[in-house]
Amino acid sequence: MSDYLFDTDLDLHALLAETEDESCGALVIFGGAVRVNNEGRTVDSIDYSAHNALAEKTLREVEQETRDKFQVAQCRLVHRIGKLALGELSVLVVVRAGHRPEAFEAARWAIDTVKKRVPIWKEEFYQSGDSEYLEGTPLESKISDRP
Amino acid sequence: MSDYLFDTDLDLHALLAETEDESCGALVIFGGAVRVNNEGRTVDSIDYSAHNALAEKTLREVEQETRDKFQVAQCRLVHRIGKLALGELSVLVVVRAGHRPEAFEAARWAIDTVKKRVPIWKEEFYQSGDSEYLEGTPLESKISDRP
Amino acid sequence: MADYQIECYGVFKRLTQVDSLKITMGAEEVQIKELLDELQKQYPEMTDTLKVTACAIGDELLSRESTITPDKTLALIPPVSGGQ
Amino acid sequence: MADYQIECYGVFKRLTQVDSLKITMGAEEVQIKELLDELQKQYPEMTDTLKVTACAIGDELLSRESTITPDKTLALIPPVSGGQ
Repeated sequence: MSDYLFDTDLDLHALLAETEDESCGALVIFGGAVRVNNEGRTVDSIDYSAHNALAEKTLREVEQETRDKFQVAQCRLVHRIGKLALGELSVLVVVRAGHRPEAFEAARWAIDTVKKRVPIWKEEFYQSGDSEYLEGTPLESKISDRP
Repeated sequence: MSDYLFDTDLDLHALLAETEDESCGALVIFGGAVRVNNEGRTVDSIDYSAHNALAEKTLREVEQETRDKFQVAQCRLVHRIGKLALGELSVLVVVRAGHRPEAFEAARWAIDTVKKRVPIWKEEFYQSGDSEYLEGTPLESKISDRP
Repeated sequence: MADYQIECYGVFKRLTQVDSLKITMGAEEVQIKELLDELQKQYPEMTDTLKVTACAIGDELLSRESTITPDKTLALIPPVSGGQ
Repeated sequence: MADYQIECYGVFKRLTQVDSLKITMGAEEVQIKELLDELQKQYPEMTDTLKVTACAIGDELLSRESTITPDKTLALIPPVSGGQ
């Protein structure tokens, strides 16, 4: 679909190849996966949907902010869209840096920020047959002037 | 060579397959790679050697301690032995947990502990043609009674 | 009279049962907040979520004080829940 | 008189130019520290590193107060530098 959103399996190998960097001694990867239990309910699958244009732009921005803020050489973020089965990866963060402290900090900040700022939604489908959109984080900017 | 030490490329895919776990929403991977610059010198390769029996035993112990200490479902540690070229991975930490805070903390603790406790040594080879064993961390246990 | 296009995302799809809506307003340019007030009247079930909703045109997030014309489409961005 | 086998790891290989050493002691059982003292006499270049070295037999780390017999091999474990 793009360099950021995918409706097929996220390709960790491709991201590792893309971010190869001989200046980097540390690689940190975060992956989010569909978990069988959430808040006491048994999950069957999750359907991820996005505002594609704004999500891609925001993922690109968060990549750049991560590199700048933590002075890490490489940061890539990709997100899966569509219906995911248990165990499938919904998001991947790949950070490469000179040393491990900043690599860990950068990856942690990147995934926390993705969850707060990227317009993606998840509808969780339960074994019981029903589904629910999960509560999320309001986008902070521009809503202070709410009615 | 074993489940812990390898004289060929570390196989991230195999580790991911081994640790698949539907109870886990968070995957954190740390990889250490051979970096071109170290303390002002241009590195060409690194030769890793180990006390195999004690290294394997210690890696197994650190895996278990990581799972226990952070209550994470999965932890695997593998280390490469032999001469590695720039960019090659020397170590991989794979942690899977319910949520991301403990996954990040566990992975960070695991790699820090590997570096402090596993009997592995690196001899760095420089572009200038010479080499050096890097300064390391004394194993803490049993040496308080030094002469 | 002018028709304004509104795109629904996330829980708004479930609340409205549609991907997009049309709202008719009395002017050829309105503030986003006026459009949201009208939307809320016609779809009271959206009220709670609208309070925590951001608005976008294309890939730009916009203040509710901004104005919109009928040739643009307003995207309603409810609280996000991507990632893990 | 008895011969004790010692394995060198890491920087000890460079300091001694060998993978293993033989040290002859006057008893059939000695404390590891006695063996290390003798080693230090014969290889003064190992002195600094021996101060921060751990000792193992098989996969067990041992105190320097422990004893060793000639049928075992003592591994010298200098400061470790694995990982990244």
